[in-house]
Amino acid sequence: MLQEVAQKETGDLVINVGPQHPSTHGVLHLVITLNGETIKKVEPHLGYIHRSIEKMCESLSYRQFIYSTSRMDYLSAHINNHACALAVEKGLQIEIPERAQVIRVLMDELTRLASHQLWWGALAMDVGAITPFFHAFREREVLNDIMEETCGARLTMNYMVPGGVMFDLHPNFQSRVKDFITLFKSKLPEYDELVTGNVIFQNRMKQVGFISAEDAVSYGCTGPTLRGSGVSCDIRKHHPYELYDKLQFTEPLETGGDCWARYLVRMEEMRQSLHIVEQLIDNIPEGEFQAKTKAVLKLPKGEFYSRVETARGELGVYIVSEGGLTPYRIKFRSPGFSNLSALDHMARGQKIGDLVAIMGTLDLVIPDIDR
Amino acid sequence: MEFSLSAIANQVDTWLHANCASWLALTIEFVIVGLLCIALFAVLGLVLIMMERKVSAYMQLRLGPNRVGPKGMFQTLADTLKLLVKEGLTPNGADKFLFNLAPFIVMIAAMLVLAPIGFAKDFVIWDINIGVLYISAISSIGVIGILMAGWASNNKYSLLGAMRSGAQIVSYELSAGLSILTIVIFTQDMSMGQIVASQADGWWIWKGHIPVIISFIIFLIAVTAETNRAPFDLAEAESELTAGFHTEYSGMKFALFFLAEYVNIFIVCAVGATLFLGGWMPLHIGNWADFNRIMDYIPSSVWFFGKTFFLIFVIMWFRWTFPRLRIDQLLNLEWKYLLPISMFNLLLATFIAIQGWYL
Amino acid sequence: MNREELQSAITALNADITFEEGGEYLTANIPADACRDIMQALHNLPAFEMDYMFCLTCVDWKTHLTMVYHLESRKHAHAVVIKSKLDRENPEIETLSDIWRTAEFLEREVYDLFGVRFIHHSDLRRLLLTDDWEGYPLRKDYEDPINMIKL
Amino acid sequence: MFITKYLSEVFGGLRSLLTGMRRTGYYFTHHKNIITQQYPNEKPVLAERFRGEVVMLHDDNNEHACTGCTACELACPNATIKIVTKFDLTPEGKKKKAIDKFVYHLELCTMCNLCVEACPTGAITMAPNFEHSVLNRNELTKVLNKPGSKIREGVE
Repeated sequence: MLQEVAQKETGDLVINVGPQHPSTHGVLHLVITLNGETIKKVEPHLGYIHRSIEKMCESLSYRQFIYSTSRMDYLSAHINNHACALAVEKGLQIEIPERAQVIRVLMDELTRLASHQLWWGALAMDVGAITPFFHAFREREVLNDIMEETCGARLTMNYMVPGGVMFDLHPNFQSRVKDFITLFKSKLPEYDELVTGNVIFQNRMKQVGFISAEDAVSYGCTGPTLRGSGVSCDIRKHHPYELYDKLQFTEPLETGGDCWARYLVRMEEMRQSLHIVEQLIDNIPEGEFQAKTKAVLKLPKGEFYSRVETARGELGVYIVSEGGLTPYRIKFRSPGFSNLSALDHMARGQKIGDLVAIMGTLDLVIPDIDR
Repeated sequence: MEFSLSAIANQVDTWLHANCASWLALTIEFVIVGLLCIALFAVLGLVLIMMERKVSAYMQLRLGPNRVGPKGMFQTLADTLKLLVKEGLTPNGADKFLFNLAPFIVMIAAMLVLAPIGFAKDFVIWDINIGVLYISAISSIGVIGILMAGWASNNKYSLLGAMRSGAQIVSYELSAGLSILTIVIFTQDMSMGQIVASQADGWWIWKGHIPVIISFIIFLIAVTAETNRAPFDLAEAESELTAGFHTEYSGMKFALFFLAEYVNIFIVCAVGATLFLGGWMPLHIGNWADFNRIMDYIPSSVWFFGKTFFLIFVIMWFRWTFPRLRIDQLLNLEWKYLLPISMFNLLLATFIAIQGWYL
Repeated sequence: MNREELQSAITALNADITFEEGGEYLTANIPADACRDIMQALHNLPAFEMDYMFCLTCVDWKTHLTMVYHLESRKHAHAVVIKSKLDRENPEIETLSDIWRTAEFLEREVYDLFGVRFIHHSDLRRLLLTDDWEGYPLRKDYEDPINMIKL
Repeated sequence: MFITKYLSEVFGGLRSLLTGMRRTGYYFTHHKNIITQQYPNEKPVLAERFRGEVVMLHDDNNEHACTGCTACELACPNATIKIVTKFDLTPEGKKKKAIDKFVYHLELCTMCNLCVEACPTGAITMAPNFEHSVLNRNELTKVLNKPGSKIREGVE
């Protein structure tokens, strides 16, 4: 009661942003305390889309549980599945064929591209420009078609299985990806014309949502959020999996720590992903696409941790096995969860419009946070 | 015999005066004008919303509405019908009187500004001799309706949207007024009819040198802000405040707000066309007598609506290209850029006018 | 530091630390009451500089709970897993949210789903579930006849 | 200098805005870039691998390859498939296990393809169909084996 009176006296305005709000990209609920237009505090309330995937996985076998992880970060479904497959493979100690590795890396990078395209459109829409969203989806649609042709689904593919991938590549895959590369290279300058160069957009991004390198590391931010603060943290570089140590790509780093830096990092990541795809698309080795595995997978007793770089940051899959058919405990360290925890720090003292921009550049995917 | 709205108006006027007492004729004329205004509003709403949808669709690589009627032409009609039969909710904690009054205030303010605008040659409701002043005075009444709506909704989003709108319109009124003043300096008259008449030998945008071009750009920016259109749609800001001041409105009351937005766009663009692009004056080029005669054959109302719709298209083009500004940037733009530039521009215009460097 | 060096350096912090064989990362079991001191040392001492906590979770072993912390140093590029046994009936451990800010949310999640109470946590509330939720869903004996569908 | 910086800011900003407007203006006038698919009139072309629903393959003689081994039922993470078996009499008079009903709950299915992968005889497959909406939810529970169908000779 006293607190309420105190709040009334200070003139705080408390607003619920979400769970149904156009810019929270899902069912995120933020309670923001305002002083006029200035944000004093942001308090996320999570769980509106919590499905307890971790608990569900405890009753699913090692082949079955992978499909459910596509539903966490649905924009990088391939990469989520990849992380799970890697953890299971670590437990089984199997080597996967080179062709499967190449396919996995290709799919990962295409997914990253698709995810960043959606992010770009959604960010522009958050700051008020609606047209870029459609332009982003035009290219994303091409990628989705490629995915559909090879994996059989557009969003939740469940294509990576322990030991490799589920099917071989579609015969058209190579030519269509090459077409996509030419197309996307011609469209990227349009992205810059429409959004990057725009003076209003730059002003909305610059000096907004600053987070220093120390704070970002302390908050456990990963991916473009941390790279925007100038800390190198790409799992593909630091703990390479599959073929990433043999590939040529650079990790974009910006030192600004603000939304603009995060924006530039993601734009550069798109180019780098394109570069990786270009390196691999002509060099897909012949061979098996799946290693021979037993019909029923059993992991030895122990703990297995795999880390991959999703479009949003580091995804960790922690499997505790008791030697049974199902995982004893599984924990997904999702990138969005940690990135969200820094939201309050970034948004304090900024305007309401900035909160939207910050959420946009954090690229929050709510199912990834709630799991 | 060319098509002329003023001829029709004169015929009606003579007929009425011949057949009725003069007071009755005046009353009937009032009623006719009122009905025409409302009809214009309804038609404008349908046309402009359709236009906005098509413009946005083509810019966004879409087709836009294409199912209801030929090429989707009746889509807005169907939407209006839907809004008409929809339940108009009033939130529990709302101030009922103000809540219901607000959309009408916005609407009436938009309607009043129509008075001094010349739609065609000699076709104007009331060519008041301080027309420019009247327009800038009345057009700022609309914000009261918005503030009322935001406050009466008893919703924090609405309140924030309304406060933003208030700050915005108060600021941008300044530079809109100053850019209009440039034209007033050149014409030395505040009546809209006189301003149009002064452009018989060339529109101000052609013969007004640099100051008019600058003030035209400033005018476009300022009126975009005044009508709460993107990139200055902070009062609505659907990604921040869901729908701003009309979050709680539904049904017909929402439709009134929606309609008022488009009517306001029409009005400011009509004012812009009158001041800078010569109103209903046809395009004349120097002494190309043949060309000028052809241009004269086009009815003056077509010229007026053509210019107005061109400006409306430009404002829609803004909306579907640009991101939204933040509230402090919005005020910065006004106070740090537009206002100093338009003040300097005013000085320049005065200097040019004194020197008589225009035609 | 490589694994052996890390192991000996951590042993020097507290005598009660035991290490697990195998595993991808060096895994140390520490007593719960010394957790905070050890973690502080791991974070602050220049030899470790574990500035990045990349995972914090809990495992229900039916007889006890185990807190699992995954720590990494960005500078030295070494990682360690710290485990700490907790009493299942009355699980309590000192919070680490002031050392690693990310722990604030992760600890709230563990509190929510396992019921571990973090002492001195600034804002220990349910994170994912509603405030009046009963029970801790990720514990092995949790039953929910409505929301859990048994296959 | 302050004035030049101020003016270059203004003109740079205006130019960046005009570049954006040129791009949208280009698309406004070039209608061949329009990507709208008018769905019910224009059906999308689905890839042959598209996973829309599980179907059981029947040949012209109304025979399928399902032995009722329940491998798919076990592989399914969501209990989407229920196989009801019966005992047929073979011509020699022996009892032989066969499927009575292959019940498929489309409403539970996540199209993960694990059942198809698990099937040892290739009896089921994923079909590219996405128009699943029905008015009654019960219609989503389907029996995949056609009435009167039986197992193909030689499939064990």
